[in-house]
Amino acid sequence: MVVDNALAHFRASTAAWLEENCPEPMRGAGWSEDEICWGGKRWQFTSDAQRVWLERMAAKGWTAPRWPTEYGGGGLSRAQDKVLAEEMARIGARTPLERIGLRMLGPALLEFGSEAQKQRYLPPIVRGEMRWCQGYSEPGAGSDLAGVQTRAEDAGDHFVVNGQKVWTSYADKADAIFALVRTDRDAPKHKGISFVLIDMESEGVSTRPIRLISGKSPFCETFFDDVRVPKENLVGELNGGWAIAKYLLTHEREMIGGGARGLLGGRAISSILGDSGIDDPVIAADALRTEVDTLAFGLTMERYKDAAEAGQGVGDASAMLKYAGTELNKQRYDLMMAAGGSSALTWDGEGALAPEWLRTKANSIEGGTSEVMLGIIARRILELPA
Amino acid sequence: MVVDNALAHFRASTAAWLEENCPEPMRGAGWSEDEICWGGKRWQFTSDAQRVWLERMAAKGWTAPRWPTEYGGGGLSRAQDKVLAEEMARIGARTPLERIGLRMLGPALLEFGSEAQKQRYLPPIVRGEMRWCQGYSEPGAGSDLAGVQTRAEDAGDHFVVNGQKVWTSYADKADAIFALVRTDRDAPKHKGISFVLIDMESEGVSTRPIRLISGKSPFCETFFDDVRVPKENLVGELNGGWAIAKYLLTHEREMIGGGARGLLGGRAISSILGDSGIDDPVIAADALRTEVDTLAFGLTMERYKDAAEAGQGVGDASAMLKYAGTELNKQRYDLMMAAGGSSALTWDGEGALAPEWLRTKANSIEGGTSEVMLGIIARRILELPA
Amino acid sequence: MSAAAPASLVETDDEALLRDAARGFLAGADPLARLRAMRDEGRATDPELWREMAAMGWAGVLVDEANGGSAMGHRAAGILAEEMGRTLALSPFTSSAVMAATALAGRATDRLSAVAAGDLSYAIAVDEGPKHNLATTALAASRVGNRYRLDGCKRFVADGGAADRILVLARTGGSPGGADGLTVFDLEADRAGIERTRRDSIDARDAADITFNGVEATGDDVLGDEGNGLAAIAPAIRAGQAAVAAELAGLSAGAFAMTVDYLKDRKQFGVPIGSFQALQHRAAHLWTHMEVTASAIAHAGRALDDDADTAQLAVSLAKARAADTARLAVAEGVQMHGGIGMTDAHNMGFFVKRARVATEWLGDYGHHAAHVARLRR
Amino acid sequence: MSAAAPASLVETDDEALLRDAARGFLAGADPLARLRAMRDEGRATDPELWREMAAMGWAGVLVDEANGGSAMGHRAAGILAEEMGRTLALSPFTSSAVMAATALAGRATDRLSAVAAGDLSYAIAVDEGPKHNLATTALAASRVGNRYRLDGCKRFVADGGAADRILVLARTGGSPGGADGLTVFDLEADRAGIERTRRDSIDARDAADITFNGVEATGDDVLGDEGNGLAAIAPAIRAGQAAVAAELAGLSAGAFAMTVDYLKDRKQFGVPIGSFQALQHRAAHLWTHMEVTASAIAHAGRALDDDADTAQLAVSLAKARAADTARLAVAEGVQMHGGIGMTDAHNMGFFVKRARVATEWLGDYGHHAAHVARLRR
Repeated sequence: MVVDNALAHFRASTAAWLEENCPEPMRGAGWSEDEICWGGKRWQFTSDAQRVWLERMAAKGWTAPRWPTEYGGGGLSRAQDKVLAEEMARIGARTPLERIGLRMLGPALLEFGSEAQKQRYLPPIVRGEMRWCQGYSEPGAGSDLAGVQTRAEDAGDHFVVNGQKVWTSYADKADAIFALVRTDRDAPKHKGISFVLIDMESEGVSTRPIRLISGKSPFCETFFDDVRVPKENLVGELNGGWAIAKYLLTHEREMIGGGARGLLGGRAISSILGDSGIDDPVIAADALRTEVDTLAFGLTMERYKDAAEAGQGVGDASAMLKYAGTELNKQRYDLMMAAGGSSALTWDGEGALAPEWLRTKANSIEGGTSEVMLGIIARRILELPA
Repeated sequence: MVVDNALAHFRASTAAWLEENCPEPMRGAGWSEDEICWGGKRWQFTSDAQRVWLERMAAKGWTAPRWPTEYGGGGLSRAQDKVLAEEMARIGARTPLERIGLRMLGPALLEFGSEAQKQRYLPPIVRGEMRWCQGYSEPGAGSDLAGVQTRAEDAGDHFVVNGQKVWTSYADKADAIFALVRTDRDAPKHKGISFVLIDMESEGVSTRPIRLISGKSPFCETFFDDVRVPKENLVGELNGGWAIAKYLLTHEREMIGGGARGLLGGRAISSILGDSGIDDPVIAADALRTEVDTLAFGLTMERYKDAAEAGQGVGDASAMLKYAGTELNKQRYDLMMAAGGSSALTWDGEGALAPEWLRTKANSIEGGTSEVMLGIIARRILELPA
Repeated sequence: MSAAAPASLVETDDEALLRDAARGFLAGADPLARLRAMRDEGRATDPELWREMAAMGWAGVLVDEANGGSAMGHRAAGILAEEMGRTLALSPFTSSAVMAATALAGRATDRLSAVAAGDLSYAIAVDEGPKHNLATTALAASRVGNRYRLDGCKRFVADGGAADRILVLARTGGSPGGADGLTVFDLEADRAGIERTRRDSIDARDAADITFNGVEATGDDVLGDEGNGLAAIAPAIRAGQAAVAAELAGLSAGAFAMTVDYLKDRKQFGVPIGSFQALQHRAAHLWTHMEVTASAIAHAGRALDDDADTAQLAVSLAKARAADTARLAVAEGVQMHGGIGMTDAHNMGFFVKRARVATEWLGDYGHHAAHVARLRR
Repeated sequence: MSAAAPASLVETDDEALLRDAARGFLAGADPLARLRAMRDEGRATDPELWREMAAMGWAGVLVDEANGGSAMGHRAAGILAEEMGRTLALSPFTSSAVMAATALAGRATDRLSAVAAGDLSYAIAVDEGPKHNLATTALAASRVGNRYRLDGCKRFVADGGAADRILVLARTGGSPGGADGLTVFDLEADRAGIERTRRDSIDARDAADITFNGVEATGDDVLGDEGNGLAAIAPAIRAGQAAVAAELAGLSAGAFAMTVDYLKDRKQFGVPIGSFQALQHRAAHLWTHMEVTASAIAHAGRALDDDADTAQLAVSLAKARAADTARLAVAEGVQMHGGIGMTDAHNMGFFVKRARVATEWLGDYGHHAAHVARLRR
């Protein structure tokens, strides 16, 4: 084994820093979604430890380890980033800050944004001072993302935006939204779209939460009624928004696929079922199948991660990960509901799986439906004719 | 219960006639495919009893019970036909004559043929003197039956036929073929097709058996090389053959669906597996599922038969029966192969299921693929848009 | 009857009339809107709707004419259950008009006529664990002199929160796991010692845990023979299973109808999504699934009407198939509707949730598939 | 090694080179044409092809360098098996180069170097019933003085008709069903009392029933320890299972490649059938299935190379997934080819048949899925 001295040194210093700086309450497993730090202007820290942990990590740029230091990032190499993740995992350190700005908008700005935009937006994201949401889908558009109807009209130094977005996660809590808007109604539909940043406090922006069949949800409808958006908030070229959208869609698919894997982690299905003393040959066989498929999918996520670390892009195969992961997650929850019997049929109480189960039904719809994913695989990977 | 005196009388006289006339060897279960009487000029009766049974039934027209007596049929009502079938089943009397002429060409001629054609062709079919085969599919056409390339050119009092058919069952044993041929190359493809009868002994007709992955098969390729076909052999209108083809396709689907049911009869899957002492949770669950699906499909055949007896046509729903029956048959044989383990992996020997198993793979292709059936259901029954 | 040729599986004219009448009434009543309103108000029953159904004679469909019913039989009951399933109409039909009416039939009691009139509602309290299983009954009915004392708990009893009376399966002998030593008691729901806890069921319907704390009973409360409770309750359970199967088949048809309408109306990339071949094939597959299940439903009704004692195979076949079909119908229903089908504002979610609850009620797919295999062997 | 971070699941440069070399050689050898010719001539082995493979070092892929092998490990063996599966190349690779080489490794014998050179071929005779199961071994090796006498029958032994030697699992103690009391013998195939009957296997390969009629053996013939035969044979079985899994994954890829080519070329209704959305989605689903299985295959090789003793979970996972994927790949392969895929003249049938045989060999889907669940608990 070749030992990389510089990396070994980085590991040691990182471990020491984490040991010293990660507050005790910010360590260990078993934290709930409520305790995630999402940041933003209106963020109320759930504890002092949460605030301190964010401040310390942000100061080192480690909320965005691989971003350049000039924008507040950590400036780490891929190998160093992996070491940081490993050392954090070793002591069970929580992620100091989630997610959509860091994982979605940030990379897009680094790739497509102007220097001014990077300087203005990236540092507050790193520090958790600005929370973002994503405005892609529209009512009636469904899988046809390029069918954007929200329009931005040129009004000299600004655009005037009118229209409606749906499925904007946490729009009611975000400080700003990055959105696809139509800037040319005469062009072919992919070519008349632009990517703009909109302050959620602008006059004319309103939101309404969407209740799902699983109960409350982070999703909102977002309305734009004569909203003024300065032209400097245009990212990339005018009418060139589709390229940015596609870039981000690939990111999103990987996140959802990865999310499915997270849900799949932990105990073996067979042991969960084993506890319930089920004597049903069909559930038993479904459990075997789900166990096999879960392990194989986990290895597939690992293999693609290995490939990414070896510098091979995931590319269109993210559609496969999204499809396989979300369908598997539905399969898994269907099984657990069957195994739970009437214990699983209530909204609350011990073993109330129902809300999570119902929520999984959306996994194969959000971020591109399974049908869209299969189409991407068929045409772009298998190169079947249109 | 309303008692129909005339029908009761018919039942009694039928039972008595059958008792007297059905030779003992022609009764009872467990006869193999080799013993089916297919008739035709070159038919070699496998026994005297087989010959006698055919002659006696044909003399009463009961090889084609519902055909008019003027064409040699039995002239029975639907109710009488059912009584005959029940009384034959009661003593285990075999079908005296199979099948393709009786079930396919005959009904088509009754519906579409000229008076002369009916008089010429129906009586020999009833008497088992003429064996028919069906020439629809062509190499390269697949599911696109209307893409017929075999052409019949007008040469005054006759057509000259050139081309090739595939999947012609027993073409090497048949006396004649009913075939789709293209008679107008300029018309839209469904409108340039005619339905003709061709003597297999005509000069220029040759056949070649097709070997399947399951081994020998009744299927042949049939070649036409400048074959003269008298114009009187045209059934229906010139270029009007597609209507006849569609009529027969519906018939064929029901036959194949029904055939699948036949295969499904007999012992319960669970008891077959029970004997083999399998201890495999997946095979056990598959067996339960197959058992449930098999019984439900059998009831569906019964329900559609009841509907037909109540005078409701099956129509496009034959596509559903064909799809469900053939997919189920594949499922059932896959299961039996898994249960059989290495005992089922040889061509011969005890428990050699393999040839039948491989043969089922064609069930969902022949007579219209499952994909074609699903398309028929979607567009004609569910009326989904094209 | 069973020696005669079996009845046709095609609907008779009378049955078709009954179906039309039921469908017409339910179209007017708009049960989905009522269900949503009730759910939003936290109510789990709809006595008014049930009163109207009873006025149409639905509560007496299985009751003999002497007791005020129409004795139309199980195929007819299945048709009503199917139509209610199609619209998610909520009522104590299965618990009272099917199960209790079956259990009480032929017994000297005036309760049967009250059930037939819709004036008396029942819940059938059998299961104590998360999966349906009669033999594991542990709720004890101990003999104290010539009286009984009931102690134990029944879980997730359908219609258990609002029922006037409860048929409860208790153990007077034998031990849990055994089929012997069971006894059925017919008790008013407010008898001292009975405590009912509403469960917040995902389908927004009435389900309750029912605890028996030293509940006193006498021989007059026993339905059938002491120690042979399975014989007293089994016909009711069987009839209930057939009705729930029919409900699930109807539910599938209702969800499918919404889905096919959506496929025809909804445009994407400029064309109706129902023109996409992949969706067409899946819709056709689902329709095939429903058609095959419909045969099993008709057969279960026929078998119960013909000879209820030998109908378990037919009933289990129907319940297994119906559960399987409903699973597919609601899964495709949500997926084909896309995001809109996931919103609470859309009705598909009600179908998803009811399908899950009804699948568990009185035995799920595996339970009944295993029964089918056992009975066929 | 197991304390270190696990190796990457992505192919190394060396592995990619090996795969390219194997694929290039096999493309030239055209194993499918050879298989068809052999089948038509009634031959079940292809010694010439195996000689060429051995010349390329494939027979020694798992053998240490001291014995003339390259010791490239199980991932490399899996790559070779996968490429052979893709082209249905027929050889005693799995029986000899994988299973026998693993069983003989580290033992004082010159047979290992003969295996590595491809000069000596083995069959592994374990199963006596129709399904894979080591514990039910009944073939008796009775002690007669200081010798053994073998009586019994092994069924459907892969490569059993032509093998030079046989590793046979026999019972020297305990009773059928028990894992104890088993002993492995390493015998020349023509020893007196051994009778081999060729089975007419659907995949046209060498399979034989092998009967032992009073076959005499001595302690020198025992591989490993008497009574502890499972320990001697298990590593070989495990390695064989991984190789067959890799073969099945390759077979799936081979069938899929033919199918995708056909979807692109074949026109119906005037357009390529690969433009039909329903077929596109099914092809994409199948590709997804293959990709997920590919990860399990790579992991099994890694696990065997890392710590073979703890690799059973990884191996069973690979064999289960590979069997499942192959089932789907050949079913879709036939169906999507339509009638032509059903003809013997087309190659798809060879894939269908081999998939079935390889699925049974050393344990089918349910066998391995149950193992996975047991080992995870």
